[in-house]
Amino acid sequence: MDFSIDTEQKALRDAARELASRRAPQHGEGDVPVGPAPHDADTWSALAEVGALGLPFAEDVGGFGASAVEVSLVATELGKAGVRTAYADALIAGSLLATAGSDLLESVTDGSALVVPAMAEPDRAWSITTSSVTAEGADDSWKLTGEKSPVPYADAASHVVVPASVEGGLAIFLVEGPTAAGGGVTFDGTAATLLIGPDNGAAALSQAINLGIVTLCAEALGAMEGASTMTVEYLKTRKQFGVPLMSFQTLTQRAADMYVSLELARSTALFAAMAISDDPSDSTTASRAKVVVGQSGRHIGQESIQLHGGIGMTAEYAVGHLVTRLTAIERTFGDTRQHLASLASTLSDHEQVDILS
Amino acid sequence: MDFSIDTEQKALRDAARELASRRAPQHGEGDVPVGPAPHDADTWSALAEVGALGLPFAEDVGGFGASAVEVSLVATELGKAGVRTAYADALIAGSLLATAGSDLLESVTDGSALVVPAMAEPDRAWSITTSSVTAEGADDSWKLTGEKSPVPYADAASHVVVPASVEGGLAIFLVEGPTAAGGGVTFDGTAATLLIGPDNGAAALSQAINLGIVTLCAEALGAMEGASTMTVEYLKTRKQFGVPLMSFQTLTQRAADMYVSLELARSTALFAAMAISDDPSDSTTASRAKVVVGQSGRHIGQESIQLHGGIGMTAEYAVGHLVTRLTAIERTFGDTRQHLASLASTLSDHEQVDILS
Amino acid sequence: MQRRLSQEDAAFQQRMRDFFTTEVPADLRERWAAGGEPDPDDMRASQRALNKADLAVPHWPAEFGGQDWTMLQRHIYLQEMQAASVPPPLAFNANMVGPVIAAFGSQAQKERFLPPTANLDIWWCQGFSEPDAGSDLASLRTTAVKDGDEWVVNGQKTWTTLGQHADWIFALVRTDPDAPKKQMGISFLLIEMSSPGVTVRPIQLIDGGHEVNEVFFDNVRVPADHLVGEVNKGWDYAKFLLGNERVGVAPVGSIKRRLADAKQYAAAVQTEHGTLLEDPLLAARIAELEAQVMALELTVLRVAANSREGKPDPASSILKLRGSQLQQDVLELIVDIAGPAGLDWSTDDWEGLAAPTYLNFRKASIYGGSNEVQRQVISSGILGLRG
Amino acid sequence: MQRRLSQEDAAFQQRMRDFFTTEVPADLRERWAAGGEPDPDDMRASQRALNKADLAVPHWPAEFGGQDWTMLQRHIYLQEMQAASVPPPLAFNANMVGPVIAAFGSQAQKERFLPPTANLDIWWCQGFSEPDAGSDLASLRTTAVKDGDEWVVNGQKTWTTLGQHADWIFALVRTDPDAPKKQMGISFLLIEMSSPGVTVRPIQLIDGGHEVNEVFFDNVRVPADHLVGEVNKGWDYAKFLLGNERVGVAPVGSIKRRLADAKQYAAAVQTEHGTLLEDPLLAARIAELEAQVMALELTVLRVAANSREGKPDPASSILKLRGSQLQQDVLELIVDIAGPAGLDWSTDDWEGLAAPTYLNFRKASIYGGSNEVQRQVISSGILGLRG
Repeated sequence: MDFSIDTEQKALRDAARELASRRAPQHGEGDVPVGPAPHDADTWSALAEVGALGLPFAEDVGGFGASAVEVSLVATELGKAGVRTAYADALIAGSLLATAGSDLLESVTDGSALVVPAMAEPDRAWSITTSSVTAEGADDSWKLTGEKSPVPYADAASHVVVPASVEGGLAIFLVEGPTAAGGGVTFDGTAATLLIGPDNGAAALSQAINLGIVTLCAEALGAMEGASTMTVEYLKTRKQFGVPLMSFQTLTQRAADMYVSLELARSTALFAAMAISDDPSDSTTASRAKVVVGQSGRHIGQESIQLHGGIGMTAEYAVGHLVTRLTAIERTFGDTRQHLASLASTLSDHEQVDILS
Repeated sequence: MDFSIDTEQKALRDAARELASRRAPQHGEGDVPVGPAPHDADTWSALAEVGALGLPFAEDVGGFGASAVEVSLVATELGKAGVRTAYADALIAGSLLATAGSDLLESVTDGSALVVPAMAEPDRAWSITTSSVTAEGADDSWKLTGEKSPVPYADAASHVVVPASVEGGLAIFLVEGPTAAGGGVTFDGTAATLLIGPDNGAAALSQAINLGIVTLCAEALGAMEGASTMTVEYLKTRKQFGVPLMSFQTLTQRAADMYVSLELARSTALFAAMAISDDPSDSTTASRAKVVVGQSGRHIGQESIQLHGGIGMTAEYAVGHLVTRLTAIERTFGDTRQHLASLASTLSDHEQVDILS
Repeated sequence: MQRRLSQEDAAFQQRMRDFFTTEVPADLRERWAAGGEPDPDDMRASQRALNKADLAVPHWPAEFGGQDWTMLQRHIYLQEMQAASVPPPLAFNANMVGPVIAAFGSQAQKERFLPPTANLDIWWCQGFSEPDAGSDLASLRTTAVKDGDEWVVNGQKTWTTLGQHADWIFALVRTDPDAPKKQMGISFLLIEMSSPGVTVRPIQLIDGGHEVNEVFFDNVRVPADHLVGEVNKGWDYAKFLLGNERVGVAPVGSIKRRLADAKQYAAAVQTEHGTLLEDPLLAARIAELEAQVMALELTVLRVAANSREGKPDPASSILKLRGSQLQQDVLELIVDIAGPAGLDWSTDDWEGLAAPTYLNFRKASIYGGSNEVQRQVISSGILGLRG
Repeated sequence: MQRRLSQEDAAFQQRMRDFFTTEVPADLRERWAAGGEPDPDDMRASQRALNKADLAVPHWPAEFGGQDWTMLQRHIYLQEMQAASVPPPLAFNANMVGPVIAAFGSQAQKERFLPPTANLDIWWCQGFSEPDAGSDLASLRTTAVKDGDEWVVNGQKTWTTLGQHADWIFALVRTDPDAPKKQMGISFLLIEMSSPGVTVRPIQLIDGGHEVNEVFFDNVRVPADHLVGEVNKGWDYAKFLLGNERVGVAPVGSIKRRLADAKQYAAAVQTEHGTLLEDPLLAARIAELEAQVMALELTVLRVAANSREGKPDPASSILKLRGSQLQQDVLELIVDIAGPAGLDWSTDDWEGLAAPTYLNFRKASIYGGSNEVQRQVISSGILGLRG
């Protein structure tokens, strides 16, 4: 067990930090974009240039042979600077393409193709084991029917990767040039390529989601660190009733609790990255990380705004945007409740959580 | 909707307060009893004398024709002074005797008989709809087999009231002169009198438990009030680092949160007493009260000790005993989790919680 | 103690329910229920409908539209109004400036301002907070200097809610810069927003909306008779106003409405085992919130019954504190129910509104006296813990 | 970054596991696992077994039994010890007075005291807190006045854990009442409990146990060479000691052991639908605690790896704060699992011990630097928030 990072990882982190500070949104006076961010082609190219998009995939399938740990370092820097991208989404798609041995992965890693997964479905809770979208066909000729929505970044995507129900279970398909509308993608006998059949579809999707979760947890870690740092700074500099806010013990004690949440989340997010690098199918660790980071994100997000007061609510100040992102991350790829329920169903599998094995 | 109390109720409350202060445990230097309290015959007689034991039962069955509201006023005073008795237990037994029209109720209300319910069972979670104790027989001749444990106050009881499984459901039995051992009562073909048959057993038990819950909630309210008052007093008088503890904002802000918990619990406990007086079968309100009081009790209990520091842990100081009692009440007649689960299963029955109907 | 409503109160409840569900147009109520940024026209239409039936300002003096209701009746009125999703009377009018003018204004001010205030013919906004003051209201720096029979106002206010729709602003201004304590030397001034020198700049919030504003005063001239009460006594009137504000502040009916919505939403989301409403963890959380909201509503009723006329009970801080927490909890629950569907803000269905609304209502524990201030009021004012 | 243990560390882990589960008697470990008041004989036997294998004081200097372990290895050692329910070395000896004597004591003191301290031939207790001081240690009033080559001690200490079993006490005493600051003029004195004038009064706690005591000093004469380090420098040694104490303070292994017990208990309780371990709400709470304890354990490892030799990392406050919270949460969970069976304290099975143990461990957030003090250390020492 070793939390330290090596020289190469440090260089990657510094490059990501530099990229993130360059691409960070500017919040001055006047209206700025709020909420989910659209795809930004320049940021994406920059990510491709530093090699971020192929990190976790083996070199023989078109990746760069690094790991989820490296992905985490990049994602944390993006999160801290508030740079919102399709990074986690593209890595999920990439993981499925890698499993399928698809040639398209090279275009993903060099940034020339934007491939995202289409997973959520209208009026259905998050699920990675079932889908109401169905596929019919055989060999090279498949057709999809049903709706995925919302599909983040679908409007900018060159392809979408689609889990769909087939006889025998869940299979993974690729659709080129999806027609995005109303935030989602509707399939109406739409031609699709089979990437992974039902024998391995659910398992491959689960692995891909684990990578996505680890990426999001790392991004959330960055956002939490950014929000915490801003909050501490604000308490130091802002005066009220003639004294700095840090004279109020009720605020400083709560800042201490935020710090504890942050450090626990940091250990967990880093560990999850290591665990997934070691065993990509370790959904249990991914779920635990999603729970710890989810709870920390709610705590730190809410307290960051509260300790700032009104200014934390405004779009011209960065902290609210970080909290907006934390709010979205918590509901992406299953929320705390869902991951708790999944962990709760496997309590008898182990006597204790063993992190040292 | 009216929360005010009338002259008669005020007189009853004052009598209970006087009784409670007279019977309150003394904590000086040296060892004192801790944990669950044994039956105290003198306190029990005093309760019988002020008429507390027959309050909620109709006059025609041997009660005093008051209501659960009056019971609550008494229980709150007992709770505040830390006087622990079989009050809630005896009222549950009394309620079942009243439903059965048993002559024994008069001896319960005048204090000459101590009748308690035997409900918990070894290695089984709290349940009022099933029992592993079985009854066989007919008419006047019934025999019980199985174990109830723990049965609080069984060692001092003249009779126990026993829910047991019979063909067709749950029936309620009376056993005279129970042999208590190891904190419970074992039945081995033990002769019993049928009080209520399976047609009405579960419903009658549920009503009786509602009365018990309302009584406990009121007692908990008293204990929370006692603990809160002591904590505020301690913050005012105790000095540390050369200043009174109330100079520390982190402590006073938490005292404010305790006060909020207390006042919400107060409204809820009082309302539950009114609701049960109005409709004894209103298990939904009883469960909601158990949840609110259970959460407040954990919060106020834990904070009372924390804000006192070490002294709050000692047996010579009253606050720890109040917290001990709150800890026990939370696990009596179903804990917060169980009542939440039961409320969760009936969410579709109503659009909103309507307290003004 | 009595759980049930008296016959009289039950009839009152029925009358309110009938009025709100039949006399206030359904389309207007539906738009309000859907959430999002409030439509000023709907708010005017609603308040005028209420005012026409003498239901806009029932707590005002009788001669200006008030009703002689008990506290319980006021609660029933609010509860039924919120249950029917009727936009409530504008708080700045009905609960803030109106009662101040009624209590401290001159007869001329009352006659001039109260009727249009009740009818929302004047839309008021509040000019209390300033950029560097926050919860420390008394540190305000906006000045008013007497020049003949006018006051000349200079300075800046902020967090002025719905100021972009306002006709008038009631503002705290410093009229005596040399007063020995910062709470002294403050006056309560009524200023027409169309006066030369008044500029409004909307502040964008993280949900994208613009409900708050900065208001700048640059040599704004205000007739002397627009000062309410006595000069330099404005702090007393502000305290009176803030006390009144808090009484109406626990939005129990609206929380209950949202919680009922949440159940309906959850019942419509399919899971692998049924619907979200049947999910044990989610259902337990809803059940817990229902119990907690019930506790709050009961406390509103119990405390309201004990509060003395005119003097708001300090326990109203409980209601503000707990009300804002529960409101935030319910809105967070709705984001959780929306799940991935809430990631798209571009739709105007409930899923699309869930996250922005949740974020917007983080204000509930900040504005109108932050929760930290409320705890301070409780610990010092009620518990006597004075450090 | 690397998730797996190196081969060397994996071998170390196996060696520890083997030792603890085979060399420490099983009956002793079973009694410890059952909880309740600790048996001093078992604690002596355990520490002597460890010391024989050089495993009692691995963080001491090598000449007195220390081992040259990495922080990770220390964690593995503690983790395996707690997992096997081995009574740990007495903290007062191993983590408190031992390191102080090793760092600041004279050569004679080291030779005299360290070997019996490592072997628990001397049982130490701590004389820091006083009745009117609480967390404000520096306000202590127990005095030591020099009389020839002896110190004469008068005063009172309190919260002296396991003092009734102790042979010696290490105490902070005021040796210069005229020092300009209250932290100055304090010395660190070793006092034999059998000295004339020492009285121990056990304090009963709400669980019925007597693990803490008051200790009274009435003209107790202490040889001058029992003063550690320099006179009037005791506060520095106390700070060193408290820093060391906190490093070992997150009882992760013991929390995990209890949580594993809790699962076993829950699996044995029947419900209407199976067992409590299958109850969705209870199971989710256990899953949540497992995730949170994992986060704490990972943080212990990460922070320990960063801490510099001798200088305890200030982040150890995280571990104390969160460790005590989780310990309390797990014990509360066990009371909930016991349910009505926990209402009877007279049995010595787990149900009977559940509530008293829960109540007893409310101390965890009070003693050894309360959680409020830990937050203060974090906000001021780490975050730089100095009011």
